[in-house]
Amino acid sequence: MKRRFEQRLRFVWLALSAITLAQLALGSLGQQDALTPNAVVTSSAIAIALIKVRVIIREFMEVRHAPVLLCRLADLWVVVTGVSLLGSYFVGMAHSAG
Amino acid sequence: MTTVQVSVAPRADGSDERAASSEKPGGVRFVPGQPDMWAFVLFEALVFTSYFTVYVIRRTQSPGPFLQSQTHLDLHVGVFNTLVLLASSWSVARCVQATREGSFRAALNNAYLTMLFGVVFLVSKVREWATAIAQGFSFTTDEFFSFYYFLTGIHFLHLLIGFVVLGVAVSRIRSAAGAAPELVETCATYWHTIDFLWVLIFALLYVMR
Amino acid sequence: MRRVDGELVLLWTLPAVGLIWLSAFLLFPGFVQPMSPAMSAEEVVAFYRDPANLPRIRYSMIVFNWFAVGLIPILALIALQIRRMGHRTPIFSYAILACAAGGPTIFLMANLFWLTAAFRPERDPQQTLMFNDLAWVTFSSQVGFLIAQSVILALAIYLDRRERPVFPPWVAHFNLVVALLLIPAAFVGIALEGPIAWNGLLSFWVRNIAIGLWIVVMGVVLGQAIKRQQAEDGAMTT
Amino acid sequence: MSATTTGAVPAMPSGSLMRRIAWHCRYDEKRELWIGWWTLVAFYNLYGLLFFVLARTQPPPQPSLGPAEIVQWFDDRRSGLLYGYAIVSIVGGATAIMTATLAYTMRRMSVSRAFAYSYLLIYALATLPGMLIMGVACTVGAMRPDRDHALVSWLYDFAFLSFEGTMGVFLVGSLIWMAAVLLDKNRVFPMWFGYLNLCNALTEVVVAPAWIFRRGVFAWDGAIAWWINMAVFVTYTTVFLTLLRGMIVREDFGSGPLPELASDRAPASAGTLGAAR
Repeated sequence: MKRRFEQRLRFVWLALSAITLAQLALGSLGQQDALTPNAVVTSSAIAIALIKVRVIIREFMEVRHAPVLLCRLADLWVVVTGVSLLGSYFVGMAHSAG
Repeated sequence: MTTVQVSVAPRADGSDERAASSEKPGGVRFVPGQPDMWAFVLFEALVFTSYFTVYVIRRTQSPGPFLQSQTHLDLHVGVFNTLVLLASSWSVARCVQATREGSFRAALNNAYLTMLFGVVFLVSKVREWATAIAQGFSFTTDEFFSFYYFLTGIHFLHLLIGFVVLGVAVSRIRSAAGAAPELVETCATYWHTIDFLWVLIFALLYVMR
Repeated sequence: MRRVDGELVLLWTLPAVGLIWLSAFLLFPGFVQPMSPAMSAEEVVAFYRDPANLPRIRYSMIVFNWFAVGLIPILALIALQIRRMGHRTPIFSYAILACAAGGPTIFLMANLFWLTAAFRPERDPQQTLMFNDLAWVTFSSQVGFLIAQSVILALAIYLDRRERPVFPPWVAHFNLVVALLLIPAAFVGIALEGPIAWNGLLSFWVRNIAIGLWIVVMGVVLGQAIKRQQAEDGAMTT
Repeated sequence: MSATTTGAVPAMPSGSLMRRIAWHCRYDEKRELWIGWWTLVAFYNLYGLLFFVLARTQPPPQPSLGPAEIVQWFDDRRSGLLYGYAIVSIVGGATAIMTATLAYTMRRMSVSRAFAYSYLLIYALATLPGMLIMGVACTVGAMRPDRDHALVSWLYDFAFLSFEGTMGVFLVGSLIWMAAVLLDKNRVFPMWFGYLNLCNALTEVVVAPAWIFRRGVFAWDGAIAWWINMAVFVTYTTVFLTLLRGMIVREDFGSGPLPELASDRAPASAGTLGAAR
């Protein structure tokens, strides 16, 4: 049992680090037009970050074993943050373009 | 220094069941650490959400200057910082696990390892700031850099508090062998919060466009 | 020497400090014939530049600077008397201590503005006028802590459950009256002339006489209370 | 505290509100605490009313105004400023009894008295930057419409910077309360309130850029330095007022752990509650 938990933690850590390295690629994507806003890069950056955050909360912080209320609250925060960031990005971009 | 006391309030889930659950993850549901710390985490996370939202809104109002300034940040440093903090989260999670199993040697080692990663992060952050300042980018240079120093700075402050928190965990592990791991879990919860907030800061400052 | 004897020593500083305050008050040319807020910038500057006034302004304010905090020991003694009252919590004595530093700090700020105005009388008249305004407004309008300490003391006396109260009830009534008399002074900003103006009947004369009276009366009743405490302590030890 | 001589306590009347209040004033063991609590509630409401409605200095105006606009700002709200801050200076001293009540909560904890004393002193001092300096500066700014524009704009800066920018007292005060709550074994306040104090302390750090920026989100009227901070502060204040009320209800004037709230809401006679312990 102990071993299984250890393995799981290690797997989570490796996965998170791998995603981070993928973000490095994402950030370097199309470096030549780094000066133009890019909705794809932005939304994937935010989405990947939120997925990582959720994994940290569920695995490292062990919310997956927590009472349902805490799971829901944590997920609610992730959703609120996602909606708020992506929402203000797209509304703001549409506003400044229009 | 005396250790901070563990909440003595009887808990609905019961610590006995939790001791059993450490052998069998996926069994009984329990709140890791004090529920009080979770209240803090959720509240503080909401405050950060509001900072992030203000940042994104300001960004979209003048995307050009923000992107221009963003090119002066080194993405590799950001990635490195993230990897270090993820590693620290991993080690603090193992520290909690070791405390539950009663292997205090391993718990202490993992706690010290976490501190080490924390120090690596601090040093790398200070170096990044020093480099930016040397290049002439200060808190007042432009709006992007104001946000950059503000977000990294307030996160840095949380990390400094994190060292106090880890110190509390270490003194608890050292002093009370066999005691309920609640306080160590509480401290770990705080530390993971620093980690996941950084993951968002990293995406917003270094990656988004 | 018993503890209470030391308290009596502190109490006897009051007449000395009071005398010093009175003489400094009379020495300051702006108090004897209180300066009018209706004075123009030029008149205010002339007041500070007048070779007959300038030394008196400076020396009186220096003396105030030395002794502005002289009331704090008295408030500390009042806090100790409140501690003796029949209350369930130390809230009222805490509150008096919280007030203790506030009043003198405000007076010190006013003092600072007066001394700054007098430091360079050749300053631009508008600037001297502003420092003079700041000094007078701080001095006159900031009565909050004085009101609070009277009201808190009155409440503490009313809620004293001892069979033989520490202070007689009339002290509480008196404190409430003093608090009422201080209220109009808070409004000095709204008029440059009349009773509310900072040289007016309500804001200057009533306010300052009320404060002076409070100091005298409280000094006397405090002395009596400490005497009674001495007797009670003596009765307990024998 | 000396022995009390209440004698027999008549039962609480169930009649009109005034009669019940009168009963509480005469016989309630906790009347000092209730006076403190009601002062807190009344003061915060009045404070909001004075600053937001009468003086209209909150939400704060822009720090980027020019001298002529600042003079205009004073012209627009002259009597509001003069009357508003006059009332502030009358009731300002009420903070003493509020702070004393909050300091008493620390006195009731199992921690050293040093916490209560530090809190008392810090918040006694906090009144000056918290509102009194601003009151003086705004009164002086408003009392002479013909004052030199440059000096009026100095008064404006002095008023708002002293109000928004003096953070240390609130920062350290919150941290002291936090430490007291976390170390307390008497369960006067829940642990999470200790952590909430840390949130409040951190927002005091976030205000600091108000000294540097004249426009944008970090200026004294900015989204981060003012609005988010205000939201946190209002939450914090509402929370501690609620918790303080619960603490007073639970208070038994002992020195051990504070009893939990009785689940059946029987109106325990205050007189017997103290005697039973």
